[in-house]
Amino acid sequence: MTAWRKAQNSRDARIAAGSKLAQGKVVNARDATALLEAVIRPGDRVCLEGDNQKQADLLAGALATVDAHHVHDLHMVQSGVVLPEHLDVFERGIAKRLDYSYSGPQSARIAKMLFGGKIELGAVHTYLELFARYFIDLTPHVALIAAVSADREGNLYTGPNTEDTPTVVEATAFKDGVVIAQVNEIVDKVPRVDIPGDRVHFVVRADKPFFVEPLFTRDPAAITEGQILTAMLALKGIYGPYGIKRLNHGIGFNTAAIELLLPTYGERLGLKGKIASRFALNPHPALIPAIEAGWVEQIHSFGSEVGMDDYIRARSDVFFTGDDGSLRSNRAFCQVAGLYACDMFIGSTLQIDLQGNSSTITTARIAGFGGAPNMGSDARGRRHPTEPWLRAGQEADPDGPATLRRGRKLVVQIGETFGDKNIPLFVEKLDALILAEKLKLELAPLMIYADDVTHIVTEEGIANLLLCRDKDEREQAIRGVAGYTDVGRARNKKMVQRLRERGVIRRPEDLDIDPLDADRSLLAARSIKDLVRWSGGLYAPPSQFRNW
Amino acid sequence: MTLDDILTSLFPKGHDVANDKGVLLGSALLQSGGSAVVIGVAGRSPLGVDEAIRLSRHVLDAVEQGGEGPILVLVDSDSQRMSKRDELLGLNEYLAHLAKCLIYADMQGRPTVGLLYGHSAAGAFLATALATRVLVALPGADPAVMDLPSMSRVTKLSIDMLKEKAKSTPVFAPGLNNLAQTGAVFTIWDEKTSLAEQLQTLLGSIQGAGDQRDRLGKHRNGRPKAADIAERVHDLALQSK
Amino acid sequence: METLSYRHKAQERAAGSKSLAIIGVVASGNLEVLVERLLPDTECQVDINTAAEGFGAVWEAVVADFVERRSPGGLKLSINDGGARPDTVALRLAQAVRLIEEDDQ
Amino acid sequence: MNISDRETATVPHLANSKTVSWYEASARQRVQLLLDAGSFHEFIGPEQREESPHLQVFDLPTQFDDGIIIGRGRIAGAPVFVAAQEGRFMGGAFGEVHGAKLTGLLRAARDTKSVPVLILFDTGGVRLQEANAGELAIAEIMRALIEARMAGVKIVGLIGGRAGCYGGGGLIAGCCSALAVSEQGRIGVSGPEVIETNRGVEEFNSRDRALVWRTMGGKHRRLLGGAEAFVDETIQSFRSFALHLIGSAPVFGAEVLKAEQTRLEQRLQRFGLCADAVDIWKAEGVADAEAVPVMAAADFNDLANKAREPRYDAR
Repeated sequence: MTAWRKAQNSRDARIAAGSKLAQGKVVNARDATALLEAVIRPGDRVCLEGDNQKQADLLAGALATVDAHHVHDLHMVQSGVVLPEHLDVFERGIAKRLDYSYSGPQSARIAKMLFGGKIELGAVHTYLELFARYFIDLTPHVALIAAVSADREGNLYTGPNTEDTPTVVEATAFKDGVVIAQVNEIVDKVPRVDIPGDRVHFVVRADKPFFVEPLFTRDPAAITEGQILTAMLALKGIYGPYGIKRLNHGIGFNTAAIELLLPTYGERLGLKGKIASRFALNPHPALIPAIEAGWVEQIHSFGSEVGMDDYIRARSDVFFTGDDGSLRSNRAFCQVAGLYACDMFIGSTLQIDLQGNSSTITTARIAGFGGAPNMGSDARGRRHPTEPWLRAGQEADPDGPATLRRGRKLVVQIGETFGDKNIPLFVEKLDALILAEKLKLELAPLMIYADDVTHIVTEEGIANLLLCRDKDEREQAIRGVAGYTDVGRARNKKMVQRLRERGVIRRPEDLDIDPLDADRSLLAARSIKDLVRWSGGLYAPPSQFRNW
Repeated sequence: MTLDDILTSLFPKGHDVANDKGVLLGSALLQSGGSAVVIGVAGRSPLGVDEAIRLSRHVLDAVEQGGEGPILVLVDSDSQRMSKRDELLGLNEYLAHLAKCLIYADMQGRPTVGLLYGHSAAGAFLATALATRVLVALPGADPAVMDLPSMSRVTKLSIDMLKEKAKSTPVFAPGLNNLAQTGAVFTIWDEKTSLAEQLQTLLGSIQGAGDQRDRLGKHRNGRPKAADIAERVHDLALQSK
Repeated sequence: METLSYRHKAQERAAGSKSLAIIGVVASGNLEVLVERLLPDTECQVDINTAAEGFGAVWEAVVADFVERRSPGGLKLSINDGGARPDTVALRLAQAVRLIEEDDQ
Repeated sequence: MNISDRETATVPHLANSKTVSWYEASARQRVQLLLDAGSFHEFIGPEQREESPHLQVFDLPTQFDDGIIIGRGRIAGAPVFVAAQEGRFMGGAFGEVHGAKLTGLLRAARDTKSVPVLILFDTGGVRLQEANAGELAIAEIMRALIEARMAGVKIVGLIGGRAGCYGGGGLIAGCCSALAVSEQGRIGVSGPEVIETNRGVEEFNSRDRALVWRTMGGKHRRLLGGAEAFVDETIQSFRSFALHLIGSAPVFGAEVLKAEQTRLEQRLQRFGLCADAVDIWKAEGVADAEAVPVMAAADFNDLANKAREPRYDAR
């Protein structure tokens, strides 16, 4: 006879054990470790939030200090491995296995621990992929989440950084898991209910607000002439001709330069209203001038950005906001939006190989993918037509019957041929492959697969890979924009010239762009202070970005 | 030599120089007759706003009272005081003001003599010893514009490597001889003979000519280019219209 | 430090009448280019003093492309380099020629 | 040869003194746009290749002008000497040649007894790799500067570059007849990183840029009396204040020094116990002291002009 309701009984027992430390649902911060020891069982799958931006830092600290005799062999399932505590739990033997998406600041340590065998790696996922698995085979037993405030019933207000929380709670609470939230304050009534209280079992009041990193702030003062040139090429050679209105931008300086050129160079090209009006994008401060100049109609966001709260509140025409006026972000929905409802992804990477595979992984750093692979891939389930999508599809398959032909999302890799410290962007063999060999991985951790990439933009020009008809053409198109890197200098000059004649490669002069016009005076804002001015004083940049 | 030894040897006829937590203020009778005003920094103390303002007050009062006696600046200091408070209050103005007072006094016929008898560095050095007409040193002095560990941090060269390089050029390395070679230190006194006599000789030799340190640095092969460049610019500027 | 020097035949004399110009600063990843009109009209010389050693082949390629694209006849270009990327070098060379080609005031 | 007006921005129609930011401009652009068009004449320009003889010891690249541009030009028709430091080359630091060029210029100004000098500071202080020569150069500059002022020459410092004005540069600035500073301009002796390295992050967190700027930045220096003029960041603004200060700065002498002594003593009495710049501004009677950092230039100048500091005759 099968015993049913096992999971429910187990959850009830965990909650009963935890309740001894609680008044109603509220637990003191100093009892957080004891609470986790009472609720978590050896071998549990635990989601420790762990997002791209916001961090349940108090609960992370509490988990890292539990007694490893009682709590061990945990399987961590979280999108972001960001805080040192996220790896301390492996160091201390509390956790054993890891499935994750992104590990920005911990990328070097995670690489070291993988090589040292301290972590049993499931997989490095894309965000949507990990979220999907929360509902199939990686459902958490316990979720440790972060919110701004809670009432005594456990209703949560997440503030602008809602991010992963609804997804994590959905998967945990409705599958007999326990949800524990850390909050900055307990209030009588939350400003808006982001998570209903019946899905939250314990609330821990933290002594200080949860940590959020300003990941999406790019100081315009650091944008170089080379980045401006690539931005000019992208606007004139891709945004304009395809008429890209719905898109996602990566977080690098090249895309920040594009954002800052919209009200100046973009205006001069007569592109206002024709491009860049609807975004799946975090509230990038660099986009403020374009928003103020009337370019942007709508933005849906994965998370928020430090210092943008008042600006977003005042520009609710553009952003998604709650009744309380603050941003409502949602990583899962925004990733879906970026995958299905955008016609272009444009972003930078660290390495591109001869076929166009790209990766941000080096042998010393395993940064994970975050959202780029979802944005930067063709959605095979897409069925609605748009002009850029159809045109890209036609370029890829000019002879196919129009009504049966799939469109293509534009996936654009933008960057300068040499990066920081003169490290070449183009390589014969990706570090990701070397890493896969060393760690005996079944899959090399690629960010964007070659067959999804449609264009590569460097200061030397644009390579349109949709127009390449075979492997050789593709390789030479890539070499043809690879500048003075080893890959670039090994080009077949004649073939590159033929590709240029066919428009597969387009140089600045082919687009009537003089590289000497790529000047910082083209930027709508040249400093963080300029962004503050554009925002009418509504943008309040964090201290590390100020020089006043 | 201790500070007391130095003062005794410099002023055998007597002095009232007091050391208040590293700030030296007072006057002294000269062996040759007449008197000298004395200021200084002792005990390797840092020079901050509170100290600098007392030193400049003493110099200004001396100028106000008139007379022709020299002003002695005795230095065994740290660098400027590195603190939030000193910077907040405008330390650069206090140090510049002290230097201005010393240079002004000298130009008003009160020859300024620096005596470096210990350490000094950076801004403190500029505002005191290097703001005098003529700087002399005692053999044990160990000035360091920049210390080797900091230099090692910035240049990413090992201290051993820096020491090796210092052998071929005096231009960056700490130490009295290196600094003397660049022309900053006019002469190094003999501590075994009377400092009073050496001071008297020095005062007798001071002439009204301008800043000679760059010439001295060229002569001693410590600064190969400074004097000529300054002179060329000077001449070009005066010829230009 | 490494010093490199390249001399090329140029198709045409660089335009303009200025005798010299300078662009850029020596900093990490940046360089300065001093351009002087000192050579016969069909000659061009580029002298380089660089902090990044072992990139001779790249410099050679950058300079050759530069001479082909800009035809800087009569010019001597002197470079102090703080380890700039090749694209920055190419940009500064082009900027230097544009400056010396401007009309003299 | 007129080399400095050869470096224009690469988009000529955009490069004029009203639009180009002082902070962003190179030293050559600053000189070119600060002075009357075409009036600048450089002494020992880059084509002379008078580079530092000491950097090769450290395997470091040199710059043809050793990071400072020296010359003569006109501002509103009147002759001026100009020195401009390039803050991006070795942090604008003083080396042997760099310093000697300024020394020579100041000695010449002294001998003219009249031609004013504009010093465009952009420096972290002494150049480490030639520390002894750099330190001594600064001492010589201070001496030459005071001699020139004694001879009746006005010397105006302009501060608003990336490197700020630190170390010995801060002392030289303190010797000038008058200073104009922009919001980005910082004046000090010990830089933020130096204080943090020596005294710990609790004493001074160099990465807290708001703290750095309210302790050493242009607005604080103006409110404290460490600079006469606060200018917005365009070169045009620096130009008009430079002209104004050449006219208004005091002639140097005993009275000035006594007044400065009093001014600095009173500052210690009034603000010596303040823990933060905001406390000083409050003590000065600034109504909304917290809002000073975000205040626009014009509003800030209204406020600063009402405050008691500085006294123009006291430097």
